[in-house]
Amino acid sequence: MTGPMAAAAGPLDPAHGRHLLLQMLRVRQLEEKCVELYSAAKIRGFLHVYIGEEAVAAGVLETLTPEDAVVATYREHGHALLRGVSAGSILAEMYGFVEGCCRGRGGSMHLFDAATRFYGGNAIVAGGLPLAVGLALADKMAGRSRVTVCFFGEGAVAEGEFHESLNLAALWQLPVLFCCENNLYAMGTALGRSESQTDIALKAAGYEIAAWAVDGMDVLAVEETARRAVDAVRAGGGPHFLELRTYRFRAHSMFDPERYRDKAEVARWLERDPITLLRSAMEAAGQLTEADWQQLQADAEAEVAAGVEVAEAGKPEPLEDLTRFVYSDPGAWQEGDGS
Amino acid sequence: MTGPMAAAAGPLDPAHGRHLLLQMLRVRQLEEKCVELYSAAKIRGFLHVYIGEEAVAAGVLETLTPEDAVVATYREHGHALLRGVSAGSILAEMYGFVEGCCRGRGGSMHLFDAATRFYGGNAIVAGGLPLAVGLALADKMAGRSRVTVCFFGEGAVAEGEFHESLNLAALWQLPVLFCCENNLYAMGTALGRSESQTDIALKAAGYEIAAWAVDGMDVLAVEETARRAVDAVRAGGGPHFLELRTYRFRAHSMFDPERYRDKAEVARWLERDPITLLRSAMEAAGQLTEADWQQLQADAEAEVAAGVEVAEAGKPEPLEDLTRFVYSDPGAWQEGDGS
Amino acid sequence: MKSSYREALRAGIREALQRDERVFLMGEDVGAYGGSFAVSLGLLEEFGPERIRDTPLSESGFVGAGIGAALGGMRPIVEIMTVNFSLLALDQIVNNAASLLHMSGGQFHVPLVIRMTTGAGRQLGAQHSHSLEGWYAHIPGLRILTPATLEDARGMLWTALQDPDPVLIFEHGSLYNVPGELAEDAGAVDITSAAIRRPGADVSLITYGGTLPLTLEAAGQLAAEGIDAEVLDLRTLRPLDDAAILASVARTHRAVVVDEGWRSGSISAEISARISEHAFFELDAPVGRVCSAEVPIPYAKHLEIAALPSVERVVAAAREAVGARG
Amino acid sequence: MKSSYREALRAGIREALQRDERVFLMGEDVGAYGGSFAVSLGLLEEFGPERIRDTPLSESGFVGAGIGAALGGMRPIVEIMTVNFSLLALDQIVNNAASLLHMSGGQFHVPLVIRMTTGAGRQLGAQHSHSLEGWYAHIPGLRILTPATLEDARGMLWTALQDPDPVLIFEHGSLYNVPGELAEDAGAVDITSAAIRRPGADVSLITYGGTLPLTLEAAGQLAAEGIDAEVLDLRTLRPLDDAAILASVARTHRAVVVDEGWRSGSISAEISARISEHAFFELDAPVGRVCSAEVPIPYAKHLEIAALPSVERVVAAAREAVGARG
Ligand SMILES: Cc1ncc(C[n+]2csc(CCOP(=O)(O)OP(=O)(O)O)c2C)c(N)n1
Ligand SMILES: Cc1ncc(C[n+]2csc(CCOP(=O)(O)OP(=O)(O)O)c2C)c(N)n1
Ligand SMILES: [Mg+2]
Ligand SMILES: [Mg+2]
Repeated sequence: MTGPMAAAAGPLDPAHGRHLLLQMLRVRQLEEKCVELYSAAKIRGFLHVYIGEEAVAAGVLETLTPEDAVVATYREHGHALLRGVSAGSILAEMYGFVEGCCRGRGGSMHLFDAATRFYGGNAIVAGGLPLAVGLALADKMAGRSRVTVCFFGEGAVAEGEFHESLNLAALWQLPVLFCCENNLYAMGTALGRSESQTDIALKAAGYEIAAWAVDGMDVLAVEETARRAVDAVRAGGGPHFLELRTYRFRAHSMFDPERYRDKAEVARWLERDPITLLRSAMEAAGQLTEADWQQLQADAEAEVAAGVEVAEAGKPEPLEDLTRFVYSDPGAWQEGDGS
Repeated sequence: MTGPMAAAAGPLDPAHGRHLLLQMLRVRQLEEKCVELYSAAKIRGFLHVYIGEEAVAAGVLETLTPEDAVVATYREHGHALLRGVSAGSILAEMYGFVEGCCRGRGGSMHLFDAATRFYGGNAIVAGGLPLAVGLALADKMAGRSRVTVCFFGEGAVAEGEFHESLNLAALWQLPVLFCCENNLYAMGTALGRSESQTDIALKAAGYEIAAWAVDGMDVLAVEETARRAVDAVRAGGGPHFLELRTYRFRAHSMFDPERYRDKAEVARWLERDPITLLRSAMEAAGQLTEADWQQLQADAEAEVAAGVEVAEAGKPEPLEDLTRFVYSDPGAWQEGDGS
Repeated sequence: MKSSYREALRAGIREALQRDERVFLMGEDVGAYGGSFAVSLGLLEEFGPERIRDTPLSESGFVGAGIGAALGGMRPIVEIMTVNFSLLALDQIVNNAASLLHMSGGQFHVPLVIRMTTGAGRQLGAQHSHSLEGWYAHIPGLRILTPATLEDARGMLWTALQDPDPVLIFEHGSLYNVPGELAEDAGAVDITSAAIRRPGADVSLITYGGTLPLTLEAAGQLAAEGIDAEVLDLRTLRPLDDAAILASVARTHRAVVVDEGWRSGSISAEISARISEHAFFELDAPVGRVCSAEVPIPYAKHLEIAALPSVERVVAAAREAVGARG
Repeated sequence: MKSSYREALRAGIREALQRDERVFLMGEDVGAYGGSFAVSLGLLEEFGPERIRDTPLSESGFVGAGIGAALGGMRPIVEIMTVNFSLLALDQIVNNAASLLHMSGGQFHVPLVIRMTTGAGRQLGAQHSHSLEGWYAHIPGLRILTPATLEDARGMLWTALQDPDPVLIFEHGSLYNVPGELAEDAGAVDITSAAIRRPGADVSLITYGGTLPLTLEAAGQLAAEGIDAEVLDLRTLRPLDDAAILASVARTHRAVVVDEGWRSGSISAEISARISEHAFFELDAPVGRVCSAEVPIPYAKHLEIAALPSVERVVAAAREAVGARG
């Protein structure tokens, strides 16, 4: 069960292919812009980009319904965007403005959005896993057939919370899909220097959780496998686990001088850029013209540009509201709320 | 690697058999006395007895040298005694007197003894595992061929610290022997209600740690397997793991009404009393006479009685010393100390 | 009707389970074992294993799952056996439960209740006896409750469950067996204000939780010497009921805080500081503090007793406050 | 010679590694990455992977392993990237490191040093910006150091390593880049006493760590208005140097504590309470406190700035103290 899954068997629907390409491009363009804005000091704090890993979020999130829930990490701009949080609201958040999805209180690492059931954004490695277990527990107890998807890096596997969460989910047969984004490094620590056993999917199998490893650079393979897993979870099959084998093309954060890996390795992975891979495959199959490609890029660019406009027009939260939201505003919350 | 190991192949040396029998009897008698003293209110706090599980400590500790280190739990009277802490010092500790191994500050759950490298005694489930890893790390870094043995219950396997510790030990190939005393219950929680995968040895194997399950009621099997494991660890073979399949005959603590298991199950296990098993085997083989048996019992009783005398004659720590040992006494500790 | 503190807690849990189907109790040995301190005894039989949910030994995991379940629309009551073990879950409590509402700009409420045993007095030694409720009160985003009476043991839970934000309830281990009278119709109580348990004019004895009984006893002894002590039960350590504290001190001009936590950086330090800040020129004596000795709680009975607040120490501190020049 | 605070820390670590072969540094990304805040940059090359030991993301595991290694005769320096993450290791720190000596009746010393980054000011949001050093100072058995100067960054570590008991060193994130002059022969410094960084007669400004620079700046501004402020750098939060605090207050009769922790239950509350207890009748004004707003630190720059102590707030508090009737 732990070898990488092969890509989808059936022929690709070109419209769907273009859609996936666009999804990845949207994330790529948004983050390229984030980096630019960081250099321009519009965005501050820690900024972790997902460039190179877009096929993972694009493939997995494609399989969810709006009722499902998503939990991610501090490297979550892409997940937020593809879950339906607008580029404007994401960027405004990074600008620290009220128009941001968290009114500027969260920043890059702490994006949250109730409308799309996007539960973060969590800057504590592995800190989101227990939350995902709990969200799934709530669904199971309420008899709802919703799925909670939880993204985390392979570095999180060393944290005790990872194990406690997998065990709880398996023991209680909860509807959660664990998605381990194995990009081979946790900051500067290569997987082999953090785990005695580096086969991640095997660890899940140790909890009696069905676990599949998949080529995280192949968005079609990701989507196909995720769909199978999500369907199984939704059908009451208990937790499932995906190891998505991917690579981060950029530094860990804006402060990382990347002393721990060599350029040749990065170069090899760059050849497997998930966007280029799908684009080339579709071009080869005659499913994507140069004009299509230009259009997709233009669409993504336009969306990001519109987002920047929203952010640029944003306003700071009034200082009087500094301590607001430490406790709930009186009346802000109705008996019955919370789901 | 995970099926129970068979008992020792070779014939049993009668003197050694009697020695092991005595070791188990010493623990049994000491604890029977503890229970009695608890009822007499001489001992207070929580008291967890090991009755039924004696073959585990007896078999494993038999294989250590004085230079090795031992880490245990709150159910550790037997481990302390067999490691060489005197019955008097253990009982005086439970009486809360200066003559106790911790001068009365620790009590039943917190026995410690520097002279025998007995590092507790830890009332936080799984709290001792990282300590054992660190002790082993110190030995490895210093180039000493010592072994650290760490005992814990199967309940500890659900704690994140268990996983973090196993991974560290395996990753760094540290000389530690993990001994999981699987008595099937953590307080009132049966293993199947706490772990999605109940094969404990399999979990260790998931960290690339050699793991063997052994019949924890058969002291010879325990000793044989432990010796193999300890030898391998000492020879630089990295961490090893034993799952010792045993049962606690008594309640979890003095407060446990045992609502969670039925009498028939307890009765079945009582038939596998490790002391009776060895005694019968030796009697059948003509290696133990009734007189031998009486003598062993008398020896154990005498030791416990002497211990009670020490405890009864104990003195309370002066009240002025209440806050002593929160920080080290000036001069109590020499540069170079600590190993 | 007759009730113990333990039974009052159980009645509160039972009522919550009956009234709101989103409520469930989760923790180590809450079910088959009957609760480590027998608080939930019988509830498994009544409500079944889904709602009286035994967990593995995974404090961080199941506290975090409680946060997630609260986000998902449930009303979890999470039991942690003993305050010391809650340190294993502190990341979830501080970095998630207490922070999510703010980090999300007001979007994600965490209506979670965590109950745990606190305190010493039963010779359980250093790893089972700490009093960390005052320490938890340092964390913005949490509400900290310390029921000291049967009414509060019975009634605080329901009110806490109505709170959209995380609430921690600390039950002092020495109170479980305390017997008393509880009204048949006892129900939810307010959780925002302190309560005067004994009015008095000469000195304010400010306390909460496990030290309320001994503080009342001290007040009784002081009365015999002609010192009329007021006993204020804080009930909630975060947010503190400043108005009640200051009103009491305005009447008595003298205060002693009685708190089982370690003295340095304790909630009693905070109370002392606030009284100084807001009533400095009304105080006739420095605010006194009776706290635990700064030592991991020892096992030996005489040492443990010596480490903890006692009637004698409260009486002595009150006498000193009253005797101070001013 | 020129040095930054970061370089001073590194020099201290290097010296310890050179002088005592039992010393090693362990933590997440201390090696190949060069340290998350580049403190240990270059040390892997110099001392190798055994002594500059990268760990997996297992805070509880490797802090506990540090305790075990200390018990086993080593002198570990454990680095936790950021104070928020230390909550994952709190069980090991409180239930083991701080308690073992006492529980064992004086047998087991834990000569462990844990270093971590603390504090806000870099727009890292709620899960990377807390200031919990004052909170840790509540725990008996720990020693809490807060180097604020280059000398202390350079010299506290060696002294801490000689301590038979666990020492936590908190490095404020905003100090790493602070440049300055450091003597060529700078070495170990005392870790038991507070230091007067600026003598003064009118009011004592008591602070530590990350807020020392702004407190000194405030003192400068106050001087311009004719208020002569003394600035006391606590250096060690546990045990507090009571004598130095009281001596300063005995001179000035007025005090303001400046502390980046949240106000309620802060170390500043403890200081205020102690001053009241020991110098009540000498105080001419209530002890003032300038702390962080009680809010998980927000990301947005203007909100973060508003949440933290500032020169203006210190100046205002000092003015108020001096202006109070007394
Ligand atoms: C508990 C905790 N420890 C350490 C960190 C610092 N940190 C932030 S990201 C990171 C690496 C995580 O790696 P991984 O889980 O593989 O995710 P990736 O960044 O590769 O996506 C570390 C160590 C943290 N945020 N939380
Ligand atoms: C962290 C923690 N959680 C809960 C407890 C309470 N507790 C004490 S012993 C115990 C059961 C442990 O079971 P196991 O590990 O199987 O050991 P056994 O008692 O069976 O020897 C529990 C839950 C504790 N001491 N520490
Ligand atoms: Mg990674
Ligand atoms: Mg067990």
